[in-house]
Amino acid sequence: MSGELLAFFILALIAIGGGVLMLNMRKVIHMVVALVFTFLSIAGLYVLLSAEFVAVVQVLIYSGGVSIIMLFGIMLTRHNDRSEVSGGRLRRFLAGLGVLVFFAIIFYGIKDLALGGGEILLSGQSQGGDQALYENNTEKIGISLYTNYIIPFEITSVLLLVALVGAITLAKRDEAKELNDDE
Amino acid sequence: MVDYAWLVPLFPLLSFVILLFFGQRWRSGAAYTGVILTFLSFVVAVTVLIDQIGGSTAAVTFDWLRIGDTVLSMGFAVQPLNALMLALVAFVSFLVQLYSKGYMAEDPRIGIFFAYLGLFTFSMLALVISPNLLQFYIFWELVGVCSFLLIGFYYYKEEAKAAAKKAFIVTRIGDVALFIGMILLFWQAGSFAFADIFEAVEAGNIAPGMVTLTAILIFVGAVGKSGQFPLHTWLPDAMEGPTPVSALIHAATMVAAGVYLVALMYPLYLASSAAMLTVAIVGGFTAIFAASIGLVQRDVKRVLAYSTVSQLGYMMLALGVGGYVAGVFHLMTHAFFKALLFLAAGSVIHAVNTQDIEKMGGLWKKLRFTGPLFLAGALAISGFPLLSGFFSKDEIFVATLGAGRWILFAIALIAAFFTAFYMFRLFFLIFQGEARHEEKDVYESPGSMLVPMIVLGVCAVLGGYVNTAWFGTFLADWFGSSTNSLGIDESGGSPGVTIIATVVVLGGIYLAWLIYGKRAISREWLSGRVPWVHKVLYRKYYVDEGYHHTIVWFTSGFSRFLGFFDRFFVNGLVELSAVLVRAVGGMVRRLQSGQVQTYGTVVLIGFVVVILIMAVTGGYFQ
Amino acid sequence: MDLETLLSFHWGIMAPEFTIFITAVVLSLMDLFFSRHFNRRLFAWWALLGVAVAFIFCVTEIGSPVTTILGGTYRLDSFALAFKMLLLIGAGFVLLMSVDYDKKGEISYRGEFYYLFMTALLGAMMLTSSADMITLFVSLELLSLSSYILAGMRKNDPTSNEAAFKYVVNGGIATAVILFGISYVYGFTGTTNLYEVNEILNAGNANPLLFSDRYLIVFSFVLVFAGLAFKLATVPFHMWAPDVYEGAPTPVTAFLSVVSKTAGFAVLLRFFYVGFAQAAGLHTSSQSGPEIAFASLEPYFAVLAAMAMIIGNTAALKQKNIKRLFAYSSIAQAGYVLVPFVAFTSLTVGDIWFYLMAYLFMNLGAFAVIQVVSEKEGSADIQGFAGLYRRSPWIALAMAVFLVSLAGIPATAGFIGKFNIFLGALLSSHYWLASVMIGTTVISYFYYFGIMARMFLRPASHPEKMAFPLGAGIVVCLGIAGTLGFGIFPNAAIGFLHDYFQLGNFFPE
Amino acid sequence: MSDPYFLSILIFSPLVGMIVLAFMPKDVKAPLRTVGFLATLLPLILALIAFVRFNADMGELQFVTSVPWIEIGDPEVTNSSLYIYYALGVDGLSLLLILLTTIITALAAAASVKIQKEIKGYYLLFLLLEVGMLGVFASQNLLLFFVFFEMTLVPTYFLIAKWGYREREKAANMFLIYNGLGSAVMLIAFIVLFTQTGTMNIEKLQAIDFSRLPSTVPLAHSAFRYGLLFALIVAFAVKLPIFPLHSWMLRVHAEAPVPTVMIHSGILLKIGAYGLIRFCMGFFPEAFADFAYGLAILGLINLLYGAFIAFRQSDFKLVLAYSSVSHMGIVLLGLAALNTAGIQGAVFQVISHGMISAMLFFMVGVFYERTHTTELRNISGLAKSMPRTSGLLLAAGLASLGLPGMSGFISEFMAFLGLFERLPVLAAIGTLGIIVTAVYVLRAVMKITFGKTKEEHQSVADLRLVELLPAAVMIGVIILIGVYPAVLADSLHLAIDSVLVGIGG
Amino acid sequence: MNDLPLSLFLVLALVLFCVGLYGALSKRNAVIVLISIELMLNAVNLNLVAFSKYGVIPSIKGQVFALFTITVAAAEAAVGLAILFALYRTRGTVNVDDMDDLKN
Repeated sequence: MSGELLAFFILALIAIGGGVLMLNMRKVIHMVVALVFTFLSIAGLYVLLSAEFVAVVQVLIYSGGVSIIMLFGIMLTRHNDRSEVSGGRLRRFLAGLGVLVFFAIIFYGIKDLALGGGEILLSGQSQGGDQALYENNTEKIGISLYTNYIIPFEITSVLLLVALVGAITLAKRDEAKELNDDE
Repeated sequence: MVDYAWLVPLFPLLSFVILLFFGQRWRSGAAYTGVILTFLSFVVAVTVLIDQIGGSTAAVTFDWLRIGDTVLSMGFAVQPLNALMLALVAFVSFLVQLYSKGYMAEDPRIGIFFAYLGLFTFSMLALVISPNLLQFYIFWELVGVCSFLLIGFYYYKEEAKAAAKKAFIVTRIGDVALFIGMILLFWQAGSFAFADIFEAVEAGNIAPGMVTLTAILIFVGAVGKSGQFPLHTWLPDAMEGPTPVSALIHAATMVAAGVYLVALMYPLYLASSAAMLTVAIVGGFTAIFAASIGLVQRDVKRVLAYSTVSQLGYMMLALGVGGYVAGVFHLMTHAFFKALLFLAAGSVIHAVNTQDIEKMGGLWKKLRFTGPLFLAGALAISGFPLLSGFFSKDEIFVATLGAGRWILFAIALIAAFFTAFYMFRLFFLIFQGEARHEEKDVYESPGSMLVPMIVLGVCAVLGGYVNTAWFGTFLADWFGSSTNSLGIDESGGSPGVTIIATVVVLGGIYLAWLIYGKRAISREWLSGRVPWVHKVLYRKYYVDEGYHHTIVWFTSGFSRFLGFFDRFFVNGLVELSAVLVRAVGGMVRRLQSGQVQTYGTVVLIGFVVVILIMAVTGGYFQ
Repeated sequence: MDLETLLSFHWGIMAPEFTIFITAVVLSLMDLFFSRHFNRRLFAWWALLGVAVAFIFCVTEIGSPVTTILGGTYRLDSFALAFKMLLLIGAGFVLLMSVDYDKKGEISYRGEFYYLFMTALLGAMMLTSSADMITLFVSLELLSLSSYILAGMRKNDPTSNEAAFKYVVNGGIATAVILFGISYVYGFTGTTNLYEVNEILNAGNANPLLFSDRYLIVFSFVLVFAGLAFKLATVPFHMWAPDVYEGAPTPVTAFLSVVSKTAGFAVLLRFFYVGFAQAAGLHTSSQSGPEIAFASLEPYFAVLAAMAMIIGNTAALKQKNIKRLFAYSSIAQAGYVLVPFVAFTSLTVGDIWFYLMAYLFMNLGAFAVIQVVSEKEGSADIQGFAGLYRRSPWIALAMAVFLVSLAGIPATAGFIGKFNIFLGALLSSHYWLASVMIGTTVISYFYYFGIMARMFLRPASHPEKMAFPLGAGIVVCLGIAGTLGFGIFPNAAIGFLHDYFQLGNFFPE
Repeated sequence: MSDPYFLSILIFSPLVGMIVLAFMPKDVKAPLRTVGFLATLLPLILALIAFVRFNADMGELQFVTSVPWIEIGDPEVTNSSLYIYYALGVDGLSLLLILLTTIITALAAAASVKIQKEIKGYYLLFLLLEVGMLGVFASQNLLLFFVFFEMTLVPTYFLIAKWGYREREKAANMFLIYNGLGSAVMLIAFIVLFTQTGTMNIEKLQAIDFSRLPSTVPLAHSAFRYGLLFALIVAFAVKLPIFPLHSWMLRVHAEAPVPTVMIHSGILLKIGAYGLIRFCMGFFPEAFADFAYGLAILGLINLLYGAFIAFRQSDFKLVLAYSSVSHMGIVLLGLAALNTAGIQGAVFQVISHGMISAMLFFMVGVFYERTHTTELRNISGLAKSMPRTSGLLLAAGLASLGLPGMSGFISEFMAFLGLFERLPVLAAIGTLGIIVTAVYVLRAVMKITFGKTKEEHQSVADLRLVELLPAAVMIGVIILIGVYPAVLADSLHLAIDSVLVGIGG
Repeated sequence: MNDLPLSLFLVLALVLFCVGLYGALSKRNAVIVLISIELMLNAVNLNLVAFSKYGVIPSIKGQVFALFTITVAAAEAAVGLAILFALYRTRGTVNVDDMDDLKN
């Protein structure tokens, strides 16, 4: 067993473990914390996949940003840790069943899928793909972002703006309204 | 003059149209309009008749309707038979209208009455001069409608209403048969024109079976119209109409149209012995059947009605056994004396305001004209020697015997006996004995009513002399001269038959006198012994009841069943599908629980089902 | 790729998008700097101006050749242009409606409303032009996120919040599902450009490797379809729609049901017909080799379309809330539009375009009426329409025209649209699908005429007249003009499409 | 007759009235009524002009218009572009039906004086309906036909649902759903025809012998043609209506306002017959001939079923409704005869029943206005207080039961004449219907007019002049056709010949 | 570089995706539902990055795509949470089961 494989298994175990724990925890906070482990281990897997930059981003945004605001969310909404209501069992069973079947079908297809690189060539593209992703990873991403993907990049910036404005608009306590009423 | 025969029906039509629009306001003017115009029509008819006897015929047609390559035409034709009918109808119609002027004088709806009479006269005359079966059928139906309208003239009387309806429907059954027969003939002969049809029949272009079938179908039509068994039930009920109507339509003219039809289509019948036999048997049976019912009825008009049915049976019998001239001859004489009888009965009813003969009596003195005229009519219909009925009936007997139909001959004799009996039963009960009526003042009818009766009386007495074995067979010669194809060969008189018939008739009269005149025999003699016979006769053999419990009951039940079927099954299917659609909608709504995770689950399940099916059917798991 | 290369692209073809983008930015700045007392309602007209300018840019682009920027991340072809024009018209209508929306001022963030609206429109427009899955995804998310927020704009109203939340949860799952599918597509092709995807997957190439994985490829496309179907609200991915439509502010509902849906169809068409249709399908026959994937999926899509029509139309029968009713109605309408998608012929794209155009006019017209009536009544209960004819005969008449058109009765654009769809379906021998469509159309008569019965036959609960505000009035008038105009002279649109657009250039060479 | 605008003007001439009405105030009842009525005279006059100008000896369409309307398919993509045309034109059959439409509409407009509420809206819908009906008969393009066909749906729905009797909305819904389904099936059939032949022109389609099409076209196979014909028959069966698709029609007849029922049973039902002749028979002559026996049986069922049920109805309107079912059976029988006489009979029946049922329902309206009931048990002996009305009712009843001298007879006669040639046994059974018809018509009519007059109806007023005139016109037309049928037959025969050419009869 | 089998990553991603999906469909707390969706998106990212390296044509595109996804997911989380706050303010609960005012 190579080191990589070992690393993979450990990380995978943590990731899945985090997910499963999330499903089974009682306390909401614990659930989020469990997921943080998953996010972190996924970052680790990115490193294994020669995507250092993505890994860093993953750590920053997920483990840092998203998890934190989720925690805030939980705090602010004061959930009285009452565990699951007894109703809706059938629905959960069906959901579980659906998920399982979905898993089974896709799993059957990918369980020994291997795509050899470069066997299929585009008519206009002669190079067999970029095999060395880990070399200058960040630079490559940067170049790609600012050339080919400049348009989605810009759209993403608008999207972030939208999210920002939206989040403020919706989450803000409404004092403006009272002011309006004074007019 | 024959070329102007189309004028004959036109005058009454004019009368109808005028009276329809103005009749209500005119009242007495309406009567004059009707009478005068019909008289004009009669005059023309007579000239046509004379012309035709002189040998001229006419056949004029014009295109009426084009069906693809076939052209249906309308027009008129004049031959001996219909020239005679033309004059006869116009004559009787004129007389009856004259009579009605007095009879209906009090009725507020006299305008409508004369309008109807005008329409009827028009239709009947147009029927008579039809050159083709289709036109014939059209007017055949129209006279039926007029009959219906006039029977229901007293619309507020439930009986009149029922009678009118019955008349229409029962005759319509016959009409439909005629309709079928007519169309079948058309497809066989390629034309509705009588001439073409007869040509095809003679040329043998029509299969014998088809000839018989069509002949019988047409005969069924005649049965309906002429009140022959088993479609006779409407005719007695039709007496709910005003009496002049009974005289004109239900005695003299329209009901005779059935006989006329058979006579008209005679070549067809000659080609099928089965059809001839059918006609003869139905006629003979009807003759005795109706006569027997007539024996016991209490309503004067009903007795006369059954008498009419019976006499029409005679005519059919005559035609059925090959006695063409005899049948037509009897038709003519019957028109005279039956019209006379009805008018006289009307006069009586007019006087005593009842139709129940048990409530009459002793009127001979009070109705100085009506009495003798009625007697003349009664004698004529009974076949009293030397009166018109005697000659025509005699010919029928001769013809029947000549055809070798012994049984029918016997039946006819018995019927003649019955006829004589019930006519004189009527006569004695009405005019003899003590007065049993409540009416204090009984007056003779006014002149406008009496004149037609007198004229008819004369005809009833003398009408027979146009065709007698003794004084010349004028009628037969005339018919024979123009229509050789009919194969008429009337054997002249037969003294033996004449004597037997005379004896029978006199016997009938004598028996009636014994019972009702002299009262030598108790009236309950028969009804006391075998009460059921009387009852059966009085209830007209329960034919009406029979129909009611079979055909009417079935129709009604069937339609009720269909009604339910329609309501619950056909409609139910519709409701069911609506319910189904709503059920689907309801299901969807129930799933839409508001739970966002349920939605997700539904989506997931849906999705998984899709790819599962895909995977399984696509051979993924291999 | 250097700056010169970047500058060498025809950025001008993006003028409509830029215009919308700039409008959004300007509006946001105005919102920021204008006094609180400034009536933010007037923003609508500014936004409208932007939309109009963008529309003019679109018009000037008519007839320009196919142009791509940056290796197909943005592609301008007739297809994109035709759909963009629909989106702009639709957005314009919604803006006009929104001027008069919410008289009571429940939406305290009206400025935000307008520029979020603009960004949503931007996302939708980009969707029609994206030939690259990354652009596609990001645009889709821009549209979605903006829509989530817009749906929750009436933040003091629990139903609005609930709608937004349901939308975001379902939408989030859908996004993940789409992405899951896209990730596999990327994996199997190594590219994100749809036209390249087409080239690689093309069954004609019969690549043995991809052939053996054809199931996964098909599944991945089904995943994408599922995600997109969520946007279109077709069965079984429709369940969010009634709740969200009911809870969202009316103009937003109108936007979702028309603009967002139109964009969804545009992207669906491009994704499937361009990216995927030629891939190897599930079944193979010894004679003709593997069938194409589209053929294998066709029956499934057909069933989904049929279910959308059946479920949408039957569930609408008993609705009491007019917006909810229209949600189901729009589910059914989406089902109708799926029919030509399934029954692929040379007419498909034109048919879908025409139907969506007709749908735009009639549905937005109807929503304008709904908005005004439900505002006046204070509830969206269908009972509010009772006796509308007495209170405002012209509006009732206009609504009747819209309803008749939605029901697909002739002399309206809705009929011509349906007719085209039938024609396509029957041309490709989809007899049962056409039958389902027409059968459910008849079922739809029940509820469309039910509304009409209320308007015309029932007494009004209170008799006062109903004045019609300007913005909504314009929408209604234009809606009528479009519905009847294109119903009676359909060639005005069809001929225009045929003469000035080459829809064929949407397909790969 | 090459006046390309004439038919368009005729069809859309009611719009003139609609525009005038639209600008009139809502509450001036009498002027609205007057304008509404006058507006129906314009198409009537135009139709009469068309009738006069029509050349009965020319075997082709007249007053033809053809303008490209909808382009199908992008020429760039499909390499070929098809057009659907706005095509109008009339032959004898269409023309007669147009004339019938204008006459009955004018009469119904006259009968509409009893409408009290929302007069303006009423007449607007009414005139819109007329546009639809005229268009249906003048269309020479299937899609156009369909457009006009559906255009009749909406106004009729509202006319029923708004101005009808108690259960009007339910009736209107049923009307809508049935007719919607029928037209849906029809549309599918039309489009299938279009997809396989590339044309929607009625004349062209009639000229195409489908069996000669290349065998790759499904239409070339007889089974496919049977299917398509069946669909078309179902579509028109709903309209006609043919058992068991008739239940909607009963409700409509029972609940709709009188003028609407006049139009409905006078014209709208006739579209079904028109469709059967023009499309079913015209497009699929051989297949139709193979179906003829089945159709004859259906016709027989209609005839007897309707008649027998009518016999027991207690509501006069329902009697008439079932009577319509029954009479439409004769249309089917005539068509099933597949010969000139039969088809001519069917067409005559269409027109004749149009007039007769319009008249009967008109009389129903008159009675209802005065007695406020149509239940047979509540009315009797009205001949006393309303002699003219009763007389006219009786006349109409007699016409309905096929009395010679009136139009009903001619049609029945010809239909049976035709049928006896082909299917004598069925025809013979069918004649039973003639008897039953007499039974139920007389029962109902005599129940109303004959018998004792009810206390409360002793002094109801007889016909007013405004009522008398329409009734007189109707009975006049009925008698005119009955006495001189050539007035219709002459302009018909070429149209019928052209239908029959395909059948080879 | 020693290659790990692609399928390992894919299976892992699939597992995470399924866990996330199940969580989103079954958890009662709205926050957890949102975070489950994030987990699903993460799984997708894993896919993308794995394909970026081991796909048919290895390329940087996958990583770029993943970056976009992460950004979008974060924005989505923020918006989702904001909506949840608004909802919580008017409704007083974050239990998904209670959010069923809109139904049928």
